[in-house]
Amino acid sequence: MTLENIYKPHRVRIEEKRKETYDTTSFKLVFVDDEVRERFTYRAGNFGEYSVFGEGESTFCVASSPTRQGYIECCFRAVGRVTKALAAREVGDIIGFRGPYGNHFPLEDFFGKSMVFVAGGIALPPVRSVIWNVLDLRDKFEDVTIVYGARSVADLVYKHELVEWEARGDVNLITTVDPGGETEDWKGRIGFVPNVLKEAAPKGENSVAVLCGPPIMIKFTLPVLKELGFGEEDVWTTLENRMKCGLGKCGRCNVGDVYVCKEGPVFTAAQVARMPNDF
Amino acid sequence: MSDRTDRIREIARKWLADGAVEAVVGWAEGTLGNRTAPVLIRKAEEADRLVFNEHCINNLTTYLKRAPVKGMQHVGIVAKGCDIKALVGLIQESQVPREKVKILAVTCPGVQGAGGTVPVKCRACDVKTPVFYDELAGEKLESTPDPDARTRELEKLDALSAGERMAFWRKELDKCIRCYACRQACPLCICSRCIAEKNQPQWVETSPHPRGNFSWNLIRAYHLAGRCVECEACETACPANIPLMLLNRAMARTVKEAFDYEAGKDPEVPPPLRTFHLDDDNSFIL
Amino acid sequence: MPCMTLEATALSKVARDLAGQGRRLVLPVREGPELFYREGADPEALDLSTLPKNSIKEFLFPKCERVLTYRQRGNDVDVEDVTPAVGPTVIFCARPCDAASLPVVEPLWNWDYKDKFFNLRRENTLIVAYACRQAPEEACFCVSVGLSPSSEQGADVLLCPLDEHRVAVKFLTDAGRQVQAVFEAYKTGEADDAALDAFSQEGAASLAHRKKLDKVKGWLDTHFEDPLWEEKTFPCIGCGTCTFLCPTCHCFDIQDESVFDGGSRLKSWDGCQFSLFTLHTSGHNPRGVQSQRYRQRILHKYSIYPSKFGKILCTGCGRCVAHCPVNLSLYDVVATAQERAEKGE
Amino acid sequence: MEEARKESGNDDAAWEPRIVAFICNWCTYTGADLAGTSRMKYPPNVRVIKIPCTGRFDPLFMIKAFERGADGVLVSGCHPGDCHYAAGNYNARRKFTVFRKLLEFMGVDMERVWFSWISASEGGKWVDTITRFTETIREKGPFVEYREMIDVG
Repeated sequence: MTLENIYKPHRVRIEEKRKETYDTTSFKLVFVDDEVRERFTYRAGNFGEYSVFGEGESTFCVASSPTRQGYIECCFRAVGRVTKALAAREVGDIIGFRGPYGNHFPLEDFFGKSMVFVAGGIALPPVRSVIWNVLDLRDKFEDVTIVYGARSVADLVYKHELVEWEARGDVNLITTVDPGGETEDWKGRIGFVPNVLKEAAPKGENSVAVLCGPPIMIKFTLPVLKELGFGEEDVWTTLENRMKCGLGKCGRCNVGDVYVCKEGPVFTAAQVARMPNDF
Repeated sequence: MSDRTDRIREIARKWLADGAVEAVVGWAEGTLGNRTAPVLIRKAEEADRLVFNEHCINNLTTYLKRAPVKGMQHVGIVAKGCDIKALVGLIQESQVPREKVKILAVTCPGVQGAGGTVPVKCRACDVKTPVFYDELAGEKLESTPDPDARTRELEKLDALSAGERMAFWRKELDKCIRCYACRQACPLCICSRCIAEKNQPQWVETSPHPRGNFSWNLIRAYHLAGRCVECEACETACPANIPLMLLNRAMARTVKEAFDYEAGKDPEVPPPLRTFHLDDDNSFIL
Repeated sequence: MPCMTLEATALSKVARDLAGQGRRLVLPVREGPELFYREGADPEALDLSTLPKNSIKEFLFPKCERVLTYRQRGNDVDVEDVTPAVGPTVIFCARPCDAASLPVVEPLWNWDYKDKFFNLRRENTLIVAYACRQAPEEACFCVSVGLSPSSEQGADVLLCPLDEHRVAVKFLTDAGRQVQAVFEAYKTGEADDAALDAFSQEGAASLAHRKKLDKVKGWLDTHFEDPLWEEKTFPCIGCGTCTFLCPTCHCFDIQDESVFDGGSRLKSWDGCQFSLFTLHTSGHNPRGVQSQRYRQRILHKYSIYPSKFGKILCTGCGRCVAHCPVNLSLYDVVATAQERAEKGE
Repeated sequence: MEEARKESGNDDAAWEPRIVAFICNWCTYTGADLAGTSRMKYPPNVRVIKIPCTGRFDPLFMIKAFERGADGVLVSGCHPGDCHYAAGNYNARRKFTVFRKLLEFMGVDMERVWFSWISASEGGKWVDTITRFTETIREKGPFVEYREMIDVG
């Protein structure tokens, strides 16, 4: 029996690098191996292990849409040893990628519904994958609303795409920053995401909400969604637990008997509510 | 031993009843015949759970660095003479305010090591009757320390060549699994984030291979130089049976020879690596 | 069915012969006050007086294993796969609780993603288990998790020391039967079923005082928040000795370690008792205090793993009880859970 | 790994003593500079790492040097009484005292670990120290005992 090495990453080349904020970087990555590049598929919500050899691996989602083949994108904040090393890499450099891992958003189930995306700060990338997936299949969905907030204008990621979404007639984009985080020329809202969402009041009927952000934002946004008429089964989120292997073996990502790396990271609010308080 | 147990319970009960302490850390019956278990007594009526016998090997002062004891204003601690030395170190290094801790000292004829052996610290014990405490339980005992108990094993290693010594340590340290039980058990390993857990930059490699194991064990011993009170908690906790105390005792010997200092004796004296003399040994420096 | 017996003194010779056929030999030997399973030890040093302090885990899932090597070349990098040089191995006189750990962890290493490192070692390892006539340690509780001192789980060959001198040999798998001839060379007699039954009963009787833990999972599933966790775990110093000595604990870390431009990616033992294990980069830690980490260990063994794989992640070897430096007994905790469940608490 | 060894000078065939010197910014570094500007010659086997003061020296620096293939390590700073920060070198001397004894006890040959005080004006002493240290290491050969540990991982 010859088994492949499940810990061995693919080599990927950094095709584009963008400094999203003072501490956040995004990459467009292309598989070096032609065969892998052609064979590689994934779904919105999947994640991967990104490595800088000599520093280690870091876990984050694939931020691009599976409708766009041949490359993947990712976006991360340089905080730890690996992410700092990643951020120091330049266009043309080779890094490692293992994946895709985990489950995904069941996009087909959302066909014919309105989509509401709610994201805070660095949590836009996982939502972005779904957003582009939806926008690339725009006629299969009803209304699309995006509420994106951050502590300050400087903390908003994918600013160039916010402009693009803003310009589209078929997307209702609402951006907001926390009070005090605005700049003089800021044209978006000022206020916390839950309040802004409440004002925007997208209808909850025949709608799906995709919600990602810091725990405090999630905590106050869930009641707002409930008020708007979203059922717990129609609110989707991703759990971002610490992981090492991504393969259901290393033992650190579980919440109760849910292995986030295999059964997640995508869950409905109803599923999360059933989990023990081990986040 | 049973009268010591009675006396410990009596004092603990009084302290708790008077509100002099929020809790008392002591030993209770263990779940195995040859063990006792650390216990936190919060109520006077629970004081009868406390025991003292030859299986009270744990140095309970290690709980001073952990929740919930760390957050308490006043805490009682049952301690043998050897354990109190660690407390002296903690007070000396301003880790624990003296007034926070009420020391319930117990005279100790010696505890039982692994497999019923007599630990080196007991053979070398000079504090069968503790000298630094608030209350003393048990009749006073005379200490009869074996003067060579601590150095006998060291001298065997001294007699080897450098290469042989490295081979010895290479073999012993290959057993290390990097669980850091040594650090966790040690009352004087007080860093909130250990050097072995820092990775930017990563000075000590965390994987249990010879390179990382040598570096870790060396720096652990070094960070305890002039501080280790030889309570043997690290060696007792080590699941791989590495003779960690050889390193600690070698350091203690150096500190004694070079600076005439012994750890855990006097809370007023500055620790040897936090001070210096103009006429310290300079002979090894060109 | 009757099985062959041999003299206890012949065991070292059998070990030597098995090694002589080109196998890496692992067997229990004495080191100081305790026994350890060691690779390459002298077969004559075979010591069966009690349960070794380490488990056989390290011979199938080493404490530190290279999973790939890399070398940076300018902005490119060469990544090389690693296949461990694993030859045939015999673990001789593994205790039944150690042998039984293998079928427990096998599904973990193979669900969806197959870990070739474990599997390569597993395929190459022959387990000659040595049943316990009586529970060797005060901390033993294999009967509580559905095993026994003469359990055949995970063993290719089972040795049953019927008395001081006679050892009955059962060949349980094809791999075991393939080495039958090695044992036959030292055959001195036969033992009948009655003798083997009596042997099993003697072993089980020595642990008659241990509880069945059949209600633990139900209790755990409804008592995630319970004062028990803080009460019981005060002594815990988070040293992880329990996880590292455990035959079934399998958590690991992945780290890169380099010398200049080249290096290795290493998979090393890790454990749920360490605060860094689950610490997020943000500083948030889902299991920030020791009682939560201890609870995780119990839950993983007695609730999570059974939910996922249908097996308790514990073989009752009692190492975590015997070697806990602060005498925090896992058995005591789960037995308390069982008692509370029985009382309907 | 083979190539890494060659590049890093750890290849035995082409072996040259590899010495790492941790030297203080104020005295020894200036002394070494003086040796250079005075065109004094000394073996090129030393890799200098400047530290602000010997008081900044951490034993892990030395361990890292050995982990990266050093055959000998020198730590050098201001003479007692001359420390730019008043007492850094006195504190350092205590650390050296215990650390070298620990290294010795763990089997590191003390001839591979040198300490010196070299002032800004002692270019000659720097040259002499490096020359003698290099020769000592050359006689002893590569630090194979430590390198055996390095190769793992």
